[in-house]
Amino acid sequence: MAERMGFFTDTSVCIGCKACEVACKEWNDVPDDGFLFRATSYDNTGGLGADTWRHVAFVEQFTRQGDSWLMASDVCKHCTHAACLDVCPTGALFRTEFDTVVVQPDVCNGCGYCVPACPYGVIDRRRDDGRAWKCTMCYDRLRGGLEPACAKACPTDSIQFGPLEELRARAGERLDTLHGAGVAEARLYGESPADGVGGDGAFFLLLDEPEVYGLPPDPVVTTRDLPRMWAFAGTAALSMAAAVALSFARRA
Amino acid sequence: MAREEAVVPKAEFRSYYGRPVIKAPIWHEPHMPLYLFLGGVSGASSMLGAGARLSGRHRLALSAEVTAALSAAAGAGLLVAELGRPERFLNMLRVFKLTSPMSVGSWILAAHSGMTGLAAGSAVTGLLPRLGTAAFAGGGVTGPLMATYTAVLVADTAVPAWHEGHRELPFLFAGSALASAGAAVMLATPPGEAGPARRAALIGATLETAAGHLMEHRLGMLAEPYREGPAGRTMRAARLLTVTGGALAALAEAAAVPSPRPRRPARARFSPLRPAPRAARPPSVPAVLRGMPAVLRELPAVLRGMPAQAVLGGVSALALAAGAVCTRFAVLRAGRASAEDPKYTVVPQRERVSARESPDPTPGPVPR
Amino acid sequence: MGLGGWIARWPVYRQLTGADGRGAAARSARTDALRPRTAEADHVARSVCPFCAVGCGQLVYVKDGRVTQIEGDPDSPISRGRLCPKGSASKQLVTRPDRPSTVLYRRPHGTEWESLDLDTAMDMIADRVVATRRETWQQTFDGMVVRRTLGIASLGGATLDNEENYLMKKLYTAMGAVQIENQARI
Amino acid sequence: MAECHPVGFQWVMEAKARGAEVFHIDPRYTRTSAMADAHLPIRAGSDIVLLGALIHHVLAGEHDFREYVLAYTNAATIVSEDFRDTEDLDGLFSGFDPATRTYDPASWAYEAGGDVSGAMSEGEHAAQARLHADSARSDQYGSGGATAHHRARTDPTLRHPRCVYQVLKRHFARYTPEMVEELCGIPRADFRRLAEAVVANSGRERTTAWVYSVGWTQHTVGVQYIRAASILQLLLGNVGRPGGGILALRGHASIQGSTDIPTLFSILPGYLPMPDARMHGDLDGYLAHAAGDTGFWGNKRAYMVSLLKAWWGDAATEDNDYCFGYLPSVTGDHGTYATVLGQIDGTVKGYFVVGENPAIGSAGGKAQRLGLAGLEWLVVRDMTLVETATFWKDGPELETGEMRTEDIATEVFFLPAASHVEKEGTFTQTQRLLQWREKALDPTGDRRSDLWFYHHLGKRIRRRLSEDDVDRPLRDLTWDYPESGPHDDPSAEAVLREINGTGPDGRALSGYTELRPDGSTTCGCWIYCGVYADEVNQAARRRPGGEQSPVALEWGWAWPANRRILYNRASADPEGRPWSERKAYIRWDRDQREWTGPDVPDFERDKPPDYRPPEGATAQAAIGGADPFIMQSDGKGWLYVPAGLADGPLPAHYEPHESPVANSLYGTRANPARREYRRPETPYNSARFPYVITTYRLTEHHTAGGMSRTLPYLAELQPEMFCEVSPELAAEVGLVNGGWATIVTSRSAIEARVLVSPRIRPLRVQGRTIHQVGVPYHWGWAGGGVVTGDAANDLMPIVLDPNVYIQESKAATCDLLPGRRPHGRALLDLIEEYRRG
Repeated sequence: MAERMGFFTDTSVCIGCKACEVACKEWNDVPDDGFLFRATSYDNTGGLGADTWRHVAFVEQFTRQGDSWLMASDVCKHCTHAACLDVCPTGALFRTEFDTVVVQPDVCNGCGYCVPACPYGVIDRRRDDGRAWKCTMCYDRLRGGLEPACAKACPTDSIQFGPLEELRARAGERLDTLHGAGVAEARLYGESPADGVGGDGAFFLLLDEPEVYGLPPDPVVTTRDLPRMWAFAGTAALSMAAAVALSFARRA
Repeated sequence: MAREEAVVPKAEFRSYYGRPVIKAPIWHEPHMPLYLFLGGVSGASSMLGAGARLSGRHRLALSAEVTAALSAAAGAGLLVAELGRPERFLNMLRVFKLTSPMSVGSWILAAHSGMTGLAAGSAVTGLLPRLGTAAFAGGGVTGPLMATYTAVLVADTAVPAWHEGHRELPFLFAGSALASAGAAVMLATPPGEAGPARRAALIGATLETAAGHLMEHRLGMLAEPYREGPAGRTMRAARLLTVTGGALAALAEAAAVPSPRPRRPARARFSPLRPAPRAARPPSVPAVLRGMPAVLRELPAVLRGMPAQAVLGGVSALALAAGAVCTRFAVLRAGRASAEDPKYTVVPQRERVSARESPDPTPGPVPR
Repeated sequence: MGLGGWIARWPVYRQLTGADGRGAAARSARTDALRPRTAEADHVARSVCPFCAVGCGQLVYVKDGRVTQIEGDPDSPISRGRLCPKGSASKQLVTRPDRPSTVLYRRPHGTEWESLDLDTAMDMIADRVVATRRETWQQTFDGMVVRRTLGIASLGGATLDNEENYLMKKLYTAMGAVQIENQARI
Repeated sequence: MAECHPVGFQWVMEAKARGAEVFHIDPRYTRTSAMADAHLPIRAGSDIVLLGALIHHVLAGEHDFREYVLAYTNAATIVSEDFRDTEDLDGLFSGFDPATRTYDPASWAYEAGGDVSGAMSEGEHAAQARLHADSARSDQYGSGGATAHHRARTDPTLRHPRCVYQVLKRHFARYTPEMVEELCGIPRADFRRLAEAVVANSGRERTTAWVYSVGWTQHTVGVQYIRAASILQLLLGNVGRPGGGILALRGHASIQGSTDIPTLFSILPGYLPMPDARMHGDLDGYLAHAAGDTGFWGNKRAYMVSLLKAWWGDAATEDNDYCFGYLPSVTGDHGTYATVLGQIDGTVKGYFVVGENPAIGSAGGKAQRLGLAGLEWLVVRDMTLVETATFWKDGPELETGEMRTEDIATEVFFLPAASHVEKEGTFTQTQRLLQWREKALDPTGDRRSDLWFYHHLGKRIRRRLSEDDVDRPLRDLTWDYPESGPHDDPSAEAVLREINGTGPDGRALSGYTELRPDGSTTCGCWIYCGVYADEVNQAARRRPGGEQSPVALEWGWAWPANRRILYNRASADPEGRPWSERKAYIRWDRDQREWTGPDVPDFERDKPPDYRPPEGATAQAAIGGADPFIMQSDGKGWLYVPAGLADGPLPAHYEPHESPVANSLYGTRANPARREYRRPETPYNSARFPYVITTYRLTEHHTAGGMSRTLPYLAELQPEMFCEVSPELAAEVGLVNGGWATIVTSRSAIEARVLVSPRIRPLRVQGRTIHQVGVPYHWGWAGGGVVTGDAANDLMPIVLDPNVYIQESKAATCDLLPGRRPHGRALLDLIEEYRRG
């Protein structure tokens, strides 16, 4: 396997231009996501979904402490322990040689299981198409030695692409720089291999709590509990068997 | 329930314009809940069938097997219809993944529907008896898996009300499966031979009710989706129906004359062409009513003269089946509701983070 | 593919032979064949973004007579390969299916568009220019020689090439039209 | 800048990462503000107060870069005693004629020095200035001539009460932080932070750059906004130095090119003026008034004759004035808004609209459409079916009953255009860099480039000519570009080569210094001369940025002469040494006796710093070795403009034409010289309109939307016309976030979705709250767009800056109503009611 590749999205330099959203769509032929004025700052695509693989969140915070307009480009996290991949029954989702998680559209049968499995609400089924779609980290481009379309387009290098270990180091330095500059609220999100998904292949530098950006504060891959679930289910199954046996037992 | 709600603190949390953090399950109504229901019916029925076969209750076995086969087939049909690309349903067998309850379930369903189909086919036609017997046995094994894997299926998601319910959901589904399978077999079997089905239904109803209560009790704030809104209404209907159905099943069972122990034929051979021996004539409704609490004596006059077991069993079966269907709808709706409100995702996670990061009970981390 | 081949590609079989069901075993043939479509381009044109005036470099990939991708030119010292959302949408600008491709004509007082041959349209426009110019020619104005027409005007966008602006100004000026304006005034 | 030039903004982010402090001054808190160290919300239309206060801060504290100011600006020059400032005349400068509402700039002149031989008589002076002002060409006036001569009297001590420095000091004395607070709505503390940062980041070791866009130009005092910034930057020594400057971020791919090679009524290629029948006459007469005799404009005959030779080739000879008489003459305002009124009045019969959408994109939308309906024929060339092409079919005036399709006599030709990848040619971007685009593929169907269109139209017109004199300019025109390809496309390289020009040997010239006044050279645009040097398309150079210095001289080609920073001689001190090593750029190499550095020196390479022009020298020879501003007749940066502006030698704050605020500074409320058109089609607002409205662009869209509303990928990002209002204003009017608002002016009423945001902050101005309404202008009713909406420009007035005739789109007044607007007759009734009120 090649080196693990990832995204580091440094939202402290995101200017909210949405080039990532468009570049992604142009490369991946993602259809438009509808034309809905949402009156949620400058965000009119709402969130990640089958037809939006990069999504820029806009958070207006005008308080006595100061004014800020947070912008952050969200994307599939390409989890180390990816629930979507774990639960996919067809093998449409698979882990690539770059340690990214990708849907094979020629395999996916649209069972929809990955959709509620994702702790970040990333993957979704496309209505008219019936299959599940999400960011592929431009798998085809990676195979040709190119960087993903979003990272390439990003005017301010808010989206950085590269070997994950390198990105983690760079992110750590950036965090130190910001903390040194008094930006106490800066924090990394998804960079730790110790988190509930084993660390994200696409992680972030945020300037507020993750839920402010629509991200879960402590995501856990659901399949972490799967052995226990099977155990409970097994017990329930045995209980059933016992109940049936009991039902056939001769009455006293 | 009201008491429990009172102890749940009012959730204070931050979110992105109130938008959900996770995606709600896209599975449709009625496809998904009916599949869950039918899977349960089929699984539990095949167990009843196996039990009946082992205990020589051929009529019961026939009903159970046919029920199991039909509901497996119908369930599989619904499952295929639920797919975004139904023509690709065979891709379900492209891989085998223990990490995917749906993959495991697909293999179970494939095996189970194959075996119940074979068993029922053999039972109905009398052809391929050995294969039929093997299939019977196999169905008895896949049955409980069939009935409970669906609980893992829903629990193995990021949907808070499902995932956090992963301990009780298998029991809820198991109970519901037993209740509904018992109910289905009761309906398809002469009352005199349906005793085990009734008993199974009764146990199932009890288990379902108990597991549901337990789950809601344990889930705390996450029980809200099971109690509020459309999911809550459906859940209450499910409870009512199940409890009623269970009670009626108990009544019916109480009214039942023990059937003579069926004689095991020298070679187990079962055919509708050779019906099982008729059970002794059950007591009439007035006879039953004499031993019943006063309230039940008020039963409508139309019931008079009908076999009490048949009426009670029928009503009970319908109630139980409806209850089981409602349970599945309620679970789906509760899951969806819990996914659509970011509160259920954020608050528990935030509490987890707080507990981990500081002894300070106030939510919210100290920025680094 | 024969049965054997089919089985060999069956992921479950590959799982049994040791491949990871969440990785290698699950790959389809299509996936194995994936390459960036830019690698298959017949040629790549070095271009410049048509939106704002930053002048970001673009690479235009063409395959079988169609634009298959437009993205930033990393060699550009101005843009370093980056593009904004508008620049990133350039392919759609060029390839969108509803982009008009034929001449449309509306006759005076007409209520609908009519189609018109390009050649005919060009001749008709030339006729009108010549006629209007003659009709509105001002040799003098207030006694001063002006040699112009105020009957023909032009308003150009600012995505016109320099060469285009040059021919426009040259032709208009030679024909005596002075109300020649563009977006820069706006 | 992050909003409209996101990729350019990467360099601001780079600068920020290196410690640059970024201030954003804008009525709205935008994506730029989000990245800035400070955002200063300002009332639209009050920028001169802010800039004036900064100038005042610099002068009062003597923070100016004195050596630079003394050596490179006209600070020491003494102004005529006839000059009266706004201080003296309550907001007017001397020379104002209330009848014509124009200035006679004679009194603004420098005090005459020893040689005034070339001076005009005063009457001549005033008439000339007026004629220039009358054709949006004040800049042409006085850029040479006696009044701005390099030998005016000076006082290097800067103590003379009439020296420019003292004039400035007096003029800006009332531009105080208190006034900033009162008029701009910027608190004093915020102003102080800005002023201190600007001063601290200027001087020998540091520079400050100002970046602006149409937020500064689309005003009735737009040119003076830029002038104010120029004064500040010259005082601080921030011009001609790396990291300095006043940077115009232009909004379109080649809008710079379209002024360099202008499709503009007032100028010819290379900023040569169009002949004006009222003053020019023949070539000599033209050249006498066209520009200065000293500085590089002194070569104007070479530039002009070479242009005429490029256009009329062998037909242009010395004997026939090089066909100068073939050029049509202007006699006043032929600008786009005057043209539209001419369409309404029936004088303009035919109209070419090429990649433009005035029905949506120009101010006074209704007047635009009435103009279109008044035409005999209309040719629209575009990549999409813009509203300008379809106004007769679906325009809003049909719904109100003001027009009926059957009544509209306009014959409309819509010709689909080739895209930027389907043709080759050059764009000139915002830093004057020409970049050649290769053609990726041929256009399909009837799509053609505009080069094809004009080339073939020209051929067809030339086939229809008579033998008479009227047609002679067209007959003699050089129009023989080689054709190739399936559509017989003319060669864009051949055109570019013609623009570059050729020498007596027929070879491409290397630079404008090779141009000759004797007809031996040709050149289609003198400032572009050199773009085809050595017969090589220099604009097509693509040496990767990573393989050359940051100045990247081998990427494309910048005019003039591939210089990347203009007037970069100023990056060195008068002796030619860098002001500081930290800010070193161009320096005089004593050993090699030449100017050297990472850029092409914007100076004669071998002119030593100690060069002093001899008596009577002309052109560049008249510019001293320590005078960096080589296009100026005196080589100096002008803090004070003795001639060349239509509305005063110094910037003065005037309120926008429509403003809810009185001018606290002067009795004169608005720019007295602003250009108004009092027409029923575009009336002006009364005092009934309480709110300030400002229009702008969004990152996700482009201008009137023809290139973005049509693209689903962009349209989905900003799918509906909206207005931005503060929570306070929303509460006052009863607007709800996500709901609808109706925005009313006396021109029209439009509806927009409401975006309530604290990013639009109500301002305290003159002790009361002033609300501003932000309106992007990307939407229109059709235009082939996947999203549609009302057009913001329908609201805006047609009132122009007197120097350049650009409309005031950035500040007007409006009223707001909750809910959607009425339709049909009811809409007209609503507007009528407001007009009466």
